[in-house]
Amino acid sequence: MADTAKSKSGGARGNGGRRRSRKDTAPTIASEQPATLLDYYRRMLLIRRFEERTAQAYTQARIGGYCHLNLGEEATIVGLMTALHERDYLFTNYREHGYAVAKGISARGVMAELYGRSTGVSKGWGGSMHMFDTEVRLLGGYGIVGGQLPLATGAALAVSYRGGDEVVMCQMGDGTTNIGAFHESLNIASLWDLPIVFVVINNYTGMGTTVERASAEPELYKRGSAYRVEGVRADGRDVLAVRDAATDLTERARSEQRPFLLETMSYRMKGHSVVDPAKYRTKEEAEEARSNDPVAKFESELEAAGVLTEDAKKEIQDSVRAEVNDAAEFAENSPHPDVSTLFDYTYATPVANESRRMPADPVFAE
Amino acid sequence: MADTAKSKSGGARGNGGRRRSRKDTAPTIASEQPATLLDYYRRMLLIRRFEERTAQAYTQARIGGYCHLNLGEEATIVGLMTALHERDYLFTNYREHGYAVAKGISARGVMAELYGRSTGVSKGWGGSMHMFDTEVRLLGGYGIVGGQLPLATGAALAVSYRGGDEVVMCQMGDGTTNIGAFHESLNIASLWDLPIVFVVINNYTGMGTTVERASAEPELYKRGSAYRVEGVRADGRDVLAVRDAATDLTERARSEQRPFLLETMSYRMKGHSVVDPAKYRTKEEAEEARSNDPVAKFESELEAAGVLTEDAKKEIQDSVRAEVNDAAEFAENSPHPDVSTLFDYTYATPVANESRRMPADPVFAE
Amino acid sequence: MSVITYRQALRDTLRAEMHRDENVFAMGEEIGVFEGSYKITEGLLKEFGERRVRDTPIAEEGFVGAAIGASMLGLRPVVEVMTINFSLLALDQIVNHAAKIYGMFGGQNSVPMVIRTPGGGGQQLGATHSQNIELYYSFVPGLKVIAPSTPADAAAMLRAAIRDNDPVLLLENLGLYNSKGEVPDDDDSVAEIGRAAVTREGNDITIIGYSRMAMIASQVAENLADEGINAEVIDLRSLRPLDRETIVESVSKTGSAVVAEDDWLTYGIGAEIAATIQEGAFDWLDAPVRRVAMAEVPLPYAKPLETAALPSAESLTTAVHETLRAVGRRVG
Amino acid sequence: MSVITYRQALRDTLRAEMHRDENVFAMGEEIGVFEGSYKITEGLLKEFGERRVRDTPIAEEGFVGAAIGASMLGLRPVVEVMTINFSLLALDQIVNHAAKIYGMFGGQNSVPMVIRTPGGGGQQLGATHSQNIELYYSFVPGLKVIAPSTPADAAAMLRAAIRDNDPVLLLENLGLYNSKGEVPDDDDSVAEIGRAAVTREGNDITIIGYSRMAMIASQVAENLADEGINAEVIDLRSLRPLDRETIVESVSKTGSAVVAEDDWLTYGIGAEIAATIQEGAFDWLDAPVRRVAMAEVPLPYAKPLETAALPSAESLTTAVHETLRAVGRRVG
Ligand SMILES: Cc1ncc(C[n+]2csc(CCOP(=O)(O)OP(=O)(O)O)c2C)c(N)n1
Ligand SMILES: Cc1ncc(C[n+]2csc(CCOP(=O)(O)OP(=O)(O)O)c2C)c(N)n1
Ligand SMILES: [Mg+2]
Ligand SMILES: [Mg+2]
Repeated sequence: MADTAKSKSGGARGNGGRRRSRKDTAPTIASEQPATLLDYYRRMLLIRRFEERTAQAYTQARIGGYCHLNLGEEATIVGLMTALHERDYLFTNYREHGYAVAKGISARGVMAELYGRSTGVSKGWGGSMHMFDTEVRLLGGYGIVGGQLPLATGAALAVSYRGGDEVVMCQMGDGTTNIGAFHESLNIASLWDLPIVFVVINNYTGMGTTVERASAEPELYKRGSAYRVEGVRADGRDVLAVRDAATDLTERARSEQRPFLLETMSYRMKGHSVVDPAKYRTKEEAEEARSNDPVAKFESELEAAGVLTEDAKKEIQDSVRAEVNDAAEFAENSPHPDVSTLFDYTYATPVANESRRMPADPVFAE
Repeated sequence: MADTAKSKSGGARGNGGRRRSRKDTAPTIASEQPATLLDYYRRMLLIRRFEERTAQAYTQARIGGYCHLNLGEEATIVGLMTALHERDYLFTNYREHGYAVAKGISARGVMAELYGRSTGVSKGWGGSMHMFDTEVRLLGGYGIVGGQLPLATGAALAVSYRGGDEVVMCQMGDGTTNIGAFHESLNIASLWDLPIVFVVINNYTGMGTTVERASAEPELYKRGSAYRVEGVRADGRDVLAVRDAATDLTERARSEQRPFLLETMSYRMKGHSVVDPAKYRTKEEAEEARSNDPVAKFESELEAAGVLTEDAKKEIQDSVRAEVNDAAEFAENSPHPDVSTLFDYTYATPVANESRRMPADPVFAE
Repeated sequence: MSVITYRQALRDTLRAEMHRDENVFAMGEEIGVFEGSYKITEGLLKEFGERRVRDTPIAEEGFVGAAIGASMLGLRPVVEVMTINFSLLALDQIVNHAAKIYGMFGGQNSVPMVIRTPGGGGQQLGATHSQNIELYYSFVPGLKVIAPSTPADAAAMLRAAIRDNDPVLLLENLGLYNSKGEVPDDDDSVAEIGRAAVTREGNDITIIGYSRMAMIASQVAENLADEGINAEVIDLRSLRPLDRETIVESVSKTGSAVVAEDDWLTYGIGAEIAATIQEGAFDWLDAPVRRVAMAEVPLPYAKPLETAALPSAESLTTAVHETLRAVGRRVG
Repeated sequence: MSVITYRQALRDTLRAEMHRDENVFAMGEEIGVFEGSYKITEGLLKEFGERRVRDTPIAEEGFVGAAIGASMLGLRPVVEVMTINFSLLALDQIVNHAAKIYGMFGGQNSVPMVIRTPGGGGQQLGATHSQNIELYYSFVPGLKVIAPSTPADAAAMLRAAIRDNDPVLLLENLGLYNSKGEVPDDDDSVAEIGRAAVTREGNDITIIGYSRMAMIASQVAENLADEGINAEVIDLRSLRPLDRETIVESVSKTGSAVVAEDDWLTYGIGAEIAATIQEGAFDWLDAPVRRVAMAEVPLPYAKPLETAALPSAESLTTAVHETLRAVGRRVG
């Protein structure tokens, strides 16, 4: 309930959209294993470079459709994915390239999907918004705002029905908390005691509509109160804060068999999608974003703490760049799906009289 | 927000579904004008007798379709309608016969609608679930659970858009608080500061599903917290408590131009609809309902207070019975809509090529 | 063989499938404690308990979507949507999710779920509760839509739907629940989705219907026989996929056809049937394909208006007579 | 006359109507600060302010329903639903409320609102963002559905929709927003809803399309002219009501027809067109009515698959050639 909801570092947001993280309550770099920190740094940097390369490929028309990037959400993603076990399930919205990579899909598989190639993780059928991999248990990438919530709730129902010990994580954006599916899903998850953590990536806007102009209760983690779902807020630009909050809630979901709501506060560093110049943003906002770039900040913190040496930094940057280049090359050189496969995925169980007409064909083939 | 929500008489419900009203905090009979009290009594009794007659007519097949009665909700309805001004708008669900009468539609108009006659308030096109009268500003009677919420919110938007001082009241059942439209409507109403009071008639069940088995936060008035909408709970079987809570909120909605949420605690005295034997109810529940019959209770309270004399009681009961009989006769003797009117209400603006085909007609009339 | 109602056939089959496969479970509004708005699930909560017979909140989008998600992990939910009118609230989950998940992700994950829901007017339920909108599902690739018209088909088709790995919408009808028919005892046969049935052979004209109108079509055909008119009757049974061959084969023989449908005429199911016939049996068609359907209005509550607006044995008979006249045959 | 884009025509008209009538206002997701996902409402927030240009939360059911409710009190909301795919979430409000309120309550209260929404595939948006589901609205009595294919029609039809007292869905198309055409300057003419237009006269065959496919149909007809094929082109313009007379009159003259539609074939809009033609022009029809439509799959993202699945000038031309051959005419 709202009154029991604990506010982790991140705190409330001022109307200008600035936010300060109360470092005193946050976990410290000093108390972490250097290797762990470097691993986080590497994974955050991979997402950053991957998305930059994606933007480039999009402007070069190697990628089509809509293309939403995770720039500015790297710490959130790595923190969340660190909290999940391999057996845990993940459902996300369409802004999921980074999640796909961080959950364990190869950069090649994700980039090839963006290029629409048959080597893509969804065989080129899904594209940017629809990454899916049964193996790593990322059960989609969904483009309909809120569409993933009932599905994720159902996945948690299946886990509970079977008495399994997996947890489902359901990611969504701030604007998504205003749609009916949010209400119906949280109510059902709480009513049926399902092991699921709903994560709201509060990046301060929908497309251009701010949280304050879309949500009558802008402190989104408090919205769990209408379902007796405990809500927590964390600083989404602090990988350690996100990791700890997410680990706490996923493990409680697992042991208590209850749903939880986690809100992470971050900032979208570019437009809503690659084509959006984000003219509606003020200079101050853009400046605030730059000066709080989660990757740059973590990098300098690690350097200051002596964890990230010049050599280590160079090694990591080179290997990340190499991985991204390799992914792009792989995608570029992968085959396009063959038109003969057009009717391969309409039904899982073959059925009589299924239509396999091409646009110019008559209804009755000669 | 939940923590600021004041709980008026009614209090929290025990798991058995029993509820006690804390009379100490409730307004007292002594402090009311006898004439006022007798008027409430008369109107409550009219709803009671009207619904009993409706049930009878339904079993005699004079009424078709679904038929949901207000038995047990008489105090709630009279309390709510007393709080509204004539110019205020009302939207309800399908359990609305009593509201229609209490908002000012003649018993004749409502009964004729139930009989499906052209003299019915909706000309026989709506039936039990779809009472509507532009004059008295009852803007429907809706059979889709939750369907009235966005509509009522929009009506409040129109009032606000024009700077009017009307208030919109939107009635719904407890089970309706679990559907997406509830979430989307309360959020929009709060976000846009609309003058609307959402009223949840908590009669303890949906059809047979109890509040506890349907709503993860069973104290429904607290659900406003997710939208910063103040919630209040009142004893729905106490006409004075409902009147005062509703008057307070409607006037605040008018002056503050804000939405509010009112939950009234009552009990459905019969099945979900006339055809439902309500086998799923326990003896205790049925007994509790009978012993707390709002009409009987109010009657004995007025008698004890010396407000309701034997003569007055007889006069009121006779006139109510007469009014109901007159309504039934009127309905019985009213004409059925003529088949020639079948295509009269598809469009308000006439349009070329509109289909007026009867089932046996060819597409192209000779 | 025993003679049971359509309702009983559905209940017996659901019950048997739940015994057969632990992954099969039922969910929907008021199916447990209330035992179902139309009592299809009567007794199931007592027998299987709350884990497998779940009363849901009133949240069509939420619980239908939850069923889809549960099926993605291999469960086989059988969801009851109280009437097809309410399914509009779950349409996004059904059309944009259930129907898309298998294809959109390159065939990685199937969605083995069933949605049971009744359509049907004629109960004086008014404009929002009397619609026949199976079209909304029949139009969508990725979904399978079946519409049994007899107790035997209800059983064999529900069995097929539950065992199929794709999302299947099984269309029921308020007007069929109490209809009776022979059903083989402890049968395990599975109907083939995508196949229509010639339920009556004849040479004079083809009458095509589905769900309640397939039943009406058979009755009409019997009466026509007394007039010496020998009608062939096709029960579509499957709306998606649509069995065009069976339709065209019949009309190529009879030379004329009338479609009987409970929905609105313009853009209704019958439009595709007529379009299919004119394309597939063009050279054999002796008269235009006529369609008997609901008048295109929000269905009024008042009985005389409702009755006039709905297709019936009478209106179907009229259309058959006029069609036969058009092919130059003398009729009553 | 000035040559402007379809987008500009919509914007100019909406702007002019808002100046003309204080009751007209715009609402929808991201139409204000963001100036519209497809920039139809660019500049309107600055000009009219937040009262009349409302950014809504992401809540299609809620804000479309709120527009319906506001219209019940006499306002004339023009709602933008970002793409028709998302309208599924508001379908209950549109079909069970907007379309029913006038009739269900005996004609007491009209619903003068407009829903503007684009359909269209071909942008590699994948299975859930590329659908053409205008059928869902065209099927429903109580709604009016119009689909302009030119800037001039976009202006005259939006004007008509705003001034009409019934709920009108105006179908736009992602593929048309940048198309250009002549539009009369400060025009106040109002298109008549329910009328199709013969956009090109011809005697050899009738090509019928709407929205983007009406534009393609005209292009195809021009190319066919070079081959000496004189095609008549009909732009349906109004899907509900449907102007059957214009269609049948044309086919009675040409003797054959091909329907071009962007949606799926089975049960699609074209089915009704073909059914109408076979019933209304039976004796004049020399060949079956062919339909060119989308392949029946969840539309894949990959370009080669998407391109193959969508109808095009090429596929339409092929169908026209084959139809003419069927009527015994020698073609390229
Ligand atoms: C039901 C639905 N409505 C509208 C859209 C269009 N749309 C795509 S993303 C978006 C904004 C979502 O904002 P948020 O939930 O905060 O996620 P973010 O993009 O910020 O990650 C909108 C309105 C959609 N995809 N689905
Ligand atoms: C969207 C939708 N789903 C289901 C139904 C069927 N139905 C009618 S009434 C009802 C129960 C509603 O309960 P509640 O909101 O508490 O109102 P009450 O009947 O108790 O007054 C249900 C499920 C419906 N009419 N609409
Ligand atoms: Mg956001
Ligand atoms: Mg209730």
